[in-house]
Amino acid sequence: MSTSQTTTTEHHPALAHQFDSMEQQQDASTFGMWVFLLTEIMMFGGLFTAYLIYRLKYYPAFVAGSTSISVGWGFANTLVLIGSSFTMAMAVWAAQKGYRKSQVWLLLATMVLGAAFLGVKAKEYYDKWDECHIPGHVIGKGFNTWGGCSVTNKSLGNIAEEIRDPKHHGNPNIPEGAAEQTARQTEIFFSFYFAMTGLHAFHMVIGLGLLTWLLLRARGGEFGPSYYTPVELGGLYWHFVDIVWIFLFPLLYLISRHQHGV
Amino acid sequence: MSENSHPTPGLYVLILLALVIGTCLTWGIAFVDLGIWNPVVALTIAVIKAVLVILFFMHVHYSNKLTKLTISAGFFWLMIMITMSLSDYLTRSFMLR
Amino acid sequence: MQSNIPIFPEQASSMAAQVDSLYLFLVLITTFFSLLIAILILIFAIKYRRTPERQAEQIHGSTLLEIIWTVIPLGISMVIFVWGAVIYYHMERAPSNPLEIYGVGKQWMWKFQHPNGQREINTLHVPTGRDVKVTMISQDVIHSFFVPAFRVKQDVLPNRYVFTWFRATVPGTYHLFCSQYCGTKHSGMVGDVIVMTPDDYSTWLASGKAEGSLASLGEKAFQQYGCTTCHRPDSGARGPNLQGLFGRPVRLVDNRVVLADDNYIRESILEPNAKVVSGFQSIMPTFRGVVSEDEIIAITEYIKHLAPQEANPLNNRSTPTQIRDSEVPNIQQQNMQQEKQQQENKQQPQKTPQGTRPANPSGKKP
Amino acid sequence: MSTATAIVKPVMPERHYLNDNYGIRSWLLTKDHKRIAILYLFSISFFFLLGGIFAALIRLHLLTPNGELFQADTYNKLFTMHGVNMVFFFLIPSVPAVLGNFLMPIMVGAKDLAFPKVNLLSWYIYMVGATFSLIAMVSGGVDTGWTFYAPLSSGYLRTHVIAMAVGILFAGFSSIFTGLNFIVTVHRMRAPGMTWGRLPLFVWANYAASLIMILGTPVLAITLILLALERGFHIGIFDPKLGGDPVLFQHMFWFYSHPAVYIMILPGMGVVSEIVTCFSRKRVFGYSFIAFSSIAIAVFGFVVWAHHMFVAGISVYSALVFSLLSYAVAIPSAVKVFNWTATMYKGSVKMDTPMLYAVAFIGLFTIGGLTGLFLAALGLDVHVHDTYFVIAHFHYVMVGGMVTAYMGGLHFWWPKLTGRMYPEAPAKLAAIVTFIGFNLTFFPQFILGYLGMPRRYWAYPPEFQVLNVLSTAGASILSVGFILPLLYFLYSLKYGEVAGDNPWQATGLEWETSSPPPTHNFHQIPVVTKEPYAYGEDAEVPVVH
Ligand code: HEA
Ligand code: HEA
Ligand code: HEC
Ligand code: CUA
Ligand SMILES: [Cu+2]
Repeated sequence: MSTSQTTTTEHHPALAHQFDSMEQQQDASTFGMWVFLLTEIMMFGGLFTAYLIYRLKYYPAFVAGSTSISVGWGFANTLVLIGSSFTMAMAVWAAQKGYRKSQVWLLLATMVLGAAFLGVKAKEYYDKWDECHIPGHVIGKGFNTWGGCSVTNKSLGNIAEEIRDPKHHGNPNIPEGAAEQTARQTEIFFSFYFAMTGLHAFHMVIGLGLLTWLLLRARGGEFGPSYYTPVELGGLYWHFVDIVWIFLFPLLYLISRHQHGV
Repeated sequence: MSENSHPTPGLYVLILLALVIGTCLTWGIAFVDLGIWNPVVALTIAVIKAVLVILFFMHVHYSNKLTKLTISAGFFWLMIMITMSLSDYLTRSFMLR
Repeated sequence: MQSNIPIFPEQASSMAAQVDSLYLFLVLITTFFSLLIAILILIFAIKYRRTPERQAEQIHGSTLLEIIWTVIPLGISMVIFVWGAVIYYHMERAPSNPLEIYGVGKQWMWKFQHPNGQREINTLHVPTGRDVKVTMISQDVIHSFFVPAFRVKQDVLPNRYVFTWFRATVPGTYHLFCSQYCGTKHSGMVGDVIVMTPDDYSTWLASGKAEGSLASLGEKAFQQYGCTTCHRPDSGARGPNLQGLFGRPVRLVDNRVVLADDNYIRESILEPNAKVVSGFQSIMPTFRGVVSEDEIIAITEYIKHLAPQEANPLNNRSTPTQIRDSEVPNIQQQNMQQEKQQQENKQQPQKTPQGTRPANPSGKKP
Repeated sequence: MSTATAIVKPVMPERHYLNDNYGIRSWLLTKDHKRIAILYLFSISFFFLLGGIFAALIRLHLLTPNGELFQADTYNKLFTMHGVNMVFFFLIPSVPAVLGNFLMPIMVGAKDLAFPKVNLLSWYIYMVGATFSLIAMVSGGVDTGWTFYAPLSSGYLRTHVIAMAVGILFAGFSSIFTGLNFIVTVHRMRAPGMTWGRLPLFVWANYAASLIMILGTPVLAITLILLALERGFHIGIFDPKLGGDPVLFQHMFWFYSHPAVYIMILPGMGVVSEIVTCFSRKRVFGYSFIAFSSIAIAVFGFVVWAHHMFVAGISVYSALVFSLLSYAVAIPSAVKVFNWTATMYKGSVKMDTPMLYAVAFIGLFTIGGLTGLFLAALGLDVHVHDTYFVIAHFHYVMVGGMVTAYMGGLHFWWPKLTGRMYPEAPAKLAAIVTFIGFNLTFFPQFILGYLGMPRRYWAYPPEFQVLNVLSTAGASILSVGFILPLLYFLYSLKYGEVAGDNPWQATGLEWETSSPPPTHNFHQIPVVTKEPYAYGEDAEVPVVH
């Protein structure tokens, strides 16, 4: 991130030598952050494009895969992340106004919510691990019952079973072979699920790192009306990560939910 | 940027409310069978939520033209990538025979 | 066959001349513009070379000139585009009533199967004067079927049939290259395309030791893998009757209508659940990893030949209505065409060597 | 303070960015864009030499048709590593990261780039990427081809594909950061009076290239990540065996890599615009058209990618659209070529080394670009796709175009970089040798390609040998043309004439500061009052500090 503003010069202690004024510096930094977010849009965009193409190609499998992840957790996490975006926006506001205490608390709240999000994500990942829904057959238990995961227990999220199980809003008339095949194709869904949420979570982790650093500086009282660019930039980044999730949630969790219920 | 005032906490709360409502709406509607419109509705709500975040949480509403242009360019390019890739996949079945 | 330093590859297909004329046109354009620029630069460099006396004359630009040199290249390039597009369209459109040959690419060889069951590796015999359609698939990575003398090239993809076609004109032996990098022996994945007169070709076909026509091989596989248990021609079988299936629209459970082509049949065998026929349960197991690409090709050929000579295929299908009325005329038309072609084939078996309908593989004896 | 007139012998400034500070730390932790440019200069030169050696081995091997020098696997590794090195580690950073880094802030009248730390970071990221790729090469090499097509790369090859992909990923991020820095600098750091209409064309060109860097490179990143994931964990994204789609890989790869070819030419075009005006002592013809054509190329460049896939099994309709758009991108290039030529008209033309390279660029780029039209023509591309015709096409634009422009720019700004002139006579010789060697190397490949010789062939039918021998002969001449500059540039560091601030009597802010410039570029931030390329208005530009 653009941290150049910490260099010391004659004017404001935070004014870097290559800038003429704090204004120019703030302008340039914010713009730089936006340009960086542009690259992020394209990076996630590549994944979204690929995702859309496979969703068209393997729609039933994507439905089955989507049904097997917990919409409840996904929903809760969306709210958590939106909340954290709110506290982040408030933190920027507080920094700009120079409210030192509330800055710190708001940043802390953002971090707590961010951590909560990652916690839920970890729980969801763990469930998938437990249910043998890790795509590929290199890490751990492999995928469903085909990657070497010897789970035959129905309660363990065997997608082929779920597709036919009325308890999971499945259709028992679907023959076993067919269900198995669809289940196998959900591996692609899970590849995308993990790639997309994984990349997203990776951004969250980086975001938490940034927030920690901001928190320390905010406690030191560095930010006020004349200089709050770092908080502003951190905010932009955090909100962006939030936006990605706003799209990930319906795309991954809500494919044809009405067919299968909660 | 800085020449304009940023939004107030009151506005932020409003936005938060809108976002929460949007999320609940997405969640609720997902269980209603709308045929092919399900994903469309879900994504429309998502776009609205994203726009709210961008405009207010990210202060774009209060920023200069350049920032607005930058963001539009980003989504425009994303659309190029998605539509032109899909143009191949969606027209393949009309292969000449 | 080659002169010392050849400039052009041989023209051995009906397409070659078309491609070459576009090429020559472009060579002309390129020469013209390159020379134009080079000569202008040379003239300016000499005529306006720096001397102590001469001062540069400051000219800022000219909108008229800018427009001219935007519009002229635009015009020229539109000509090139349309020309290229027309040729491409021609190349991508399957010919009617071609001689159908199947190809399988794998690291690092080409396998071809003729309709009468003749197989060859890294060589491909084709007759002159007949449209030949090569339908191909790869067993592993992407390869590319490239015959420079014919000016045809087509990437051969795993998991999907692609085709290319040509009409050879000059008998001879031509290079067949794999032009998509496919690993260590990419450059060894080469072969010969041997173009023969129709007579020689049918001689060659007959001389081969084919174990029976491709379709009959397919029939064997069809029985061997137990397809018959479900796909029996009588009504009441568990699976749809496959007679008359090929080339027709099929209605799926989700109400989509798809065309039953090679890719569809292959998918039905390997991925039966991807497209489930309306009125049926998806009980068909996958045969992925069980049947080989070659066998799938044979089975497909067999299914093609189930095109019923006997009766109207619509009645023959043991299925609930997969086809809506609106689609019927279309199908009847197709059937009529098919029948006509068959008759043509029967009428002139000497002229056209055994091709599309090798149910009676009896090449002309020399 | 010195005044650069013909009579007074110029002297080196006492303090400049090179002697401001000594010691390894002052280089490795520098935030000065000029020093970072020099760091880049060394790193990419290394990769150019490495790539050049691979090229020499390729050509040597192709002397005989039966593949006698190397094993097939070795040959496959050679062209892969040649392509990867040359594209990702040399050509993409060449003009932007060396000349651009050095000149962009000076040209817009700024003390540095907007984010000097990010700039240094980008060099370090580049070095990390370079290290990964070197590890991949040293530990056995990679044989995927620079295009990494799946499923070959993801499921079939047993070489260090992931290490190489990670290397390229890092190189990509380094170019993202460079592009980001340029964009912000151009928008936010211009000196007073430096309006958009007064920006040097070099800045416009690099700005356009930066747009591609930031919008395209992330897609390459995610593509390589998916490829590495598929390779590492056997998940099915591109491999049809696992349900994936190999054509999708090509879409994603070319979504970046086609625009990337414009990263590899636009900055070169910028260099040529500067040189042609300077050595014609004349205002550039059609300033705004050249400037906007750069942007047009960058934008249109994003919508033509599938012209690399005409025979890959894409939809016919899609192919038509992509072919049509490919012609749209050719038009702005045509506009540029004509404007450069017109700039020479009624000028006062001097054929010094940079100008020799510049006119060589115009000629070779024209041939290279026009042969691009062959490839964009659907029916014709079917025949020439993946043959040596494509190889010839892109070497004409990349070597004949960009490398030539880079060499020209290096000569043009060498006095600014080092304060000393290179020796003119050997430099001219090198330029001419390069031109001859280049054409001899790559022109025969057009014919080879049309004859049907496929690319990436370790062995080929004997009837192609004559043309291949010609090509190899040319390559040996070409390599002399590239080794010469290496020698006399080094020589000039010590023995070269002191250049003075403005040895070419050129316009532009970079010539108004001393050579080499002081650490903060200007002793005083300049105020721009003149139009760009105001040659002739006050022909002998007085030098102000
Ligand atoms: C610097 C790099 C560079 C540049 C600038 C270009 C420029 C162009 N390229 Fe090229 N290209 C590559 C690098 C580049 N290319 C590479 C590396 C590959 C191969 C990759 C691989 O497979 O490994 C490739 C491959 C490639 C292909 C795919 C070939 C194949 O694999 O089958 C195509 C197809 O359309 C193509 C087209 C073009 C076009 C239309 C332009 C245009 O932008 C050219 C525009 C320029 C002009 C037109 C000349 C100037 C104009 C005039 C003098 C006026 C007259 C003009 C008219 C009449 C229109 N290129
Ligand atoms: C930026 C780009 C760039 C540059 C500068 C070059 C430069 C050269 N390239 Fe390269 N080339 C590519 C990009 C580039 N290439 C790409 C992308 C491919 C495709 C790869 C693939 O298929 O995946 C390719 C492929 C390619 C092939 C095709 C291989 C094949 O398909 O089988 C050939 C064959 O002739 C070739 C030759 C050359 C030559 C002779 C040079 C010369 O211009 C190089 C001259 C430079 C030097 C020689 C270095 C200076 C001298 C020394 C270091 C001294 C040592 C030399 C000697 C002892 C002789 N290149
Ligand atoms: C267990 C029974 C069963 C077996 C064994 C079986 N199939 Fe099927 N097949 C079906 C059913 C049921 C359908 C219709 C549902 C569907 O499309 O999946 C079908 C559909 C098809 C279709 C698409 C038919 C259409 O009308 O569109 C083809 C082609 C096909 N099968 C070929 C084969 C081949 C070849 C084999 C042997 C290698 C085979 N089947 C083995 C049950 C079977
Ligand atoms: Cu098969 Cu190359
Ligand atoms: Cu391209």
